[in-house]
Amino acid sequence: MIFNIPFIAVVAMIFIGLYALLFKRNLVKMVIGIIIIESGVNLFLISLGYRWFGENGGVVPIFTNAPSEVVNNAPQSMVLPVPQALTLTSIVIGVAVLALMLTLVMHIYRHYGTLDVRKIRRLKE
Amino acid sequence: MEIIDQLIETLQTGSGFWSPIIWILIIMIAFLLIYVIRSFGKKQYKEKTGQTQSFLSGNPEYEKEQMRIKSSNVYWGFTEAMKWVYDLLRKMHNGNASDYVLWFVIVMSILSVVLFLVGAVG
Amino acid sequence: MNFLDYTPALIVAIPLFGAFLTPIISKVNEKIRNIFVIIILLITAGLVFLLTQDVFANGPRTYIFGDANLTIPVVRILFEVDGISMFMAIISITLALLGAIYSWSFMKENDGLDKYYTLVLLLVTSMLGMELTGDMFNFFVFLEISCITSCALIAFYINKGESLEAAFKYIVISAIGALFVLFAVGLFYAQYNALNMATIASVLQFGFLDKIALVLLIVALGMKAGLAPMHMWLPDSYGEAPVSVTFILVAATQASLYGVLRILFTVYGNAFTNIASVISSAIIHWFIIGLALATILIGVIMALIQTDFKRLIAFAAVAEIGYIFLGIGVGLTSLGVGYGKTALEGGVFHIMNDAFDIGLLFLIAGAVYYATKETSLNKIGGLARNMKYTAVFFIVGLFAVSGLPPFNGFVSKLLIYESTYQLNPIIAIIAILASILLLAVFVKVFYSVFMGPELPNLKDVKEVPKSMLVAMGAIVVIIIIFGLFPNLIINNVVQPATNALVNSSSYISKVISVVM
Amino acid sequence: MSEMSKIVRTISNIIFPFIMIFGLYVIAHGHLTPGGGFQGGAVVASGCVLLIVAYGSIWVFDRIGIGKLSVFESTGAVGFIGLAFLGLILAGVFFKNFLVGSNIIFGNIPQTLSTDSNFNTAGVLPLMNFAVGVKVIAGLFVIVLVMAYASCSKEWKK
Repeated sequence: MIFNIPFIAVVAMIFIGLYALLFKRNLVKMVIGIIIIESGVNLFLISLGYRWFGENGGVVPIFTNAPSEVVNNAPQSMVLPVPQALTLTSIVIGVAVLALMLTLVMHIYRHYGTLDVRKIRRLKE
Repeated sequence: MEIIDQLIETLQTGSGFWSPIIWILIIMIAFLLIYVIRSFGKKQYKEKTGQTQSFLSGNPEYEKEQMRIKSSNVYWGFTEAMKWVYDLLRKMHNGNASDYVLWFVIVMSILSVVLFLVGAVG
Repeated sequence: MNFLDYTPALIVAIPLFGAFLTPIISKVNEKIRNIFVIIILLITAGLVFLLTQDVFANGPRTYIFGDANLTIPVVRILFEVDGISMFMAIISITLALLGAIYSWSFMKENDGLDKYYTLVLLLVTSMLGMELTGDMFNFFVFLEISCITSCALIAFYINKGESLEAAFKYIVISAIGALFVLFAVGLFYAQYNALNMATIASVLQFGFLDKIALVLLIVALGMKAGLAPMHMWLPDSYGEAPVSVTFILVAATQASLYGVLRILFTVYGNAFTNIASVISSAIIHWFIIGLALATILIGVIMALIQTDFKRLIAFAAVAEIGYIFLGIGVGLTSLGVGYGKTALEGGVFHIMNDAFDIGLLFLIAGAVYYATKETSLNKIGGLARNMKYTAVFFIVGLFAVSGLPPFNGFVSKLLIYESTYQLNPIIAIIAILASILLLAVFVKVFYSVFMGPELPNLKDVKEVPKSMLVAMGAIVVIIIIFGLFPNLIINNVVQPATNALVNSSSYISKVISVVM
Repeated sequence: MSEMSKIVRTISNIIFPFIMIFGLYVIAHGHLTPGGGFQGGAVVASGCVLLIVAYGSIWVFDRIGIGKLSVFESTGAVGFIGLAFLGLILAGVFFKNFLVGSNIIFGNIPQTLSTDSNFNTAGVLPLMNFAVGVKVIAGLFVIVLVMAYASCSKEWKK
């Protein structure tokens, strides 16, 4: 059960993010919602790496100065670093998206004088 | 040579065919017919006289700029008759970014509900 | 290894390299930069056509990044190229090249063009990458690159509030869609320890998690492709971006469409044909057909009341996306035989026709904007007197987009109608009626833009510069050739693509032989 | 943003070199320890953001040209792609690690199951880390700088 907690947290974070996107009116809060969803997905990818090892858990895939008993006796319990690589890429992309979104929010505030999403709709119909 | 064969070959659609060459021939014949019918018309009218002016129930003709129908009024009858559809669609396209996401969530939940309730049977 | 073995990597690498060289070259001279961008795109187009010829003749090709041989199967990035990839790559690179030629004159009066061209080249990279890659995660990365670059390009007119609003809506929608795609990729990785599309397809069991992943992928990528009722971002962003950007965005949207095709036919192809999952696959087929019909109707009906030129064409683009999905959905119901084959051919051919028809109309909207600085249909009129070429091009685009012979839109729509009629006559009749309505919409546009009395403030309008005319003329020639000789295109270009979709097993076995 | 009090400026003067060193360390040891071009670049850029906070964005903006930073960013990206192209030219595969096993630089192959860190390994990866590091430093710095500068200009205050 305790090893399911990360996955429960993932679902919770995705739903919190969707809640922020759907019901919050402030653009900055919507941006925060997107970032929360992204963190949830990243957490999901990270927890995937440790799912094979059950009760004992895996070892972080850092080879330098790793515990010698792990390296000598059970090197296979080191987590395959693919999910970590995926998460890193996703974080980098997330930073770019975040920067772009905040820039847009700043400029929108300059033009519209408000951050209320219900008032920022000159484009409709 | 193979390319020319492919050019002339007709397109089979399963229950019919489509050949642009034949279509062009037919359209040429149609234009010829139109031309023939048009040539029956009267030729001896005088330009820039009262003969070419339009007759608006005796009212004076407006300037051409004033007679122009704006594009938003062109299909007035259609939009008026379909008012209920447009009211619905206007309500849907409200330009609110949250609602865009809401539609995404709605479609996703409908598909998953259908897939997992009905799809679980078979 | 001969030269063709390198082309899949070079197709993505050359525009990427060019993108980052552009700001440096821009410091030297602006004209040299424009020529440089066009040369980069020409080289890429040449490579795409070379590779296409080879792939259509000899079957799928793979390219492994980083090493000549695979050591650990899950780690490497694989490019897997088959018929449908190359079909989409041709569309993308053609639109990008013509867009770059068009923007030479169109964007001349704007600042910040070094960033503009960098972003355009990055967008081209991401589109081609999405279409050539065989790795789910890599697909997500390129999807995100395309989101970021398109968003920055949509907000190019940064002193206009509307374009910022459109860009914000676009980035919200794209970020959500891409994150759900990433979640689905994670679900695949959780079950099969693989990220490669072909590897996943060969071991897919269509269990509970696979169904969740299918829902996430189809809805998220469908939203990015403009499927109703998640299409609202599309008119906003198409309408507010600079026209040369919108033109390339059409291709970027279709790259997401390619993602849907890849998921439905390759990754889930074996699972759908399995007897055990007949009800689930039927649900997916009818879901796609239903949403396609909704897309067609909403697009056409909303296009009728638009008063902004670009926004109107954008709604027509939504309707065209609906036709593509209709062809694909009908094609899925009877995969590869009888009317399903015809419908799939029509749907895939319509991807190409949609790109060129809608693209041509957008370019004309841009030409009208360039000449009059006005996009509202109520404020322009009588332009045919001064812009003769543009008016003729618009007639061609009008006939092509509303499916009148002898232009290309008719051929693919005919294939879709006839096959849909055999599945269900009512759907076909609705589709035909929507097409007639589309004709009515564009007749209205033609009347109000090009016909009617000359407006006093538009008396000294001039024809647009040559580079814009060249780009529009090239598309007109393509449209007429496609319309007059449809069999040439269908036999040589469309059928290899549909065969690649239907015979996904040959693609999978080819990739597996490389991976193992 | 205007400049902050003298205490803040002095403390940031003291801290700034340490942040720089740590960021450059993370970049340089990217192939051995957690981190790499992006992470180290982000650390260095955060050090630069500290300057913006302490001294005000106008002060920094006047001293550092945006054009120079954008050239830096392009150089980093071109370096990264150029290394990938070198793999294609020298070894025949795009992104090929052509330096591993050679005696030029970073050419050693670490021993199997050894946990000692040998800096002189991993082939082109450290070089790519440097390229990415340059790009990320310039990119993140320019993002924050432009945002801060734009939000304090007079036009925004009305």
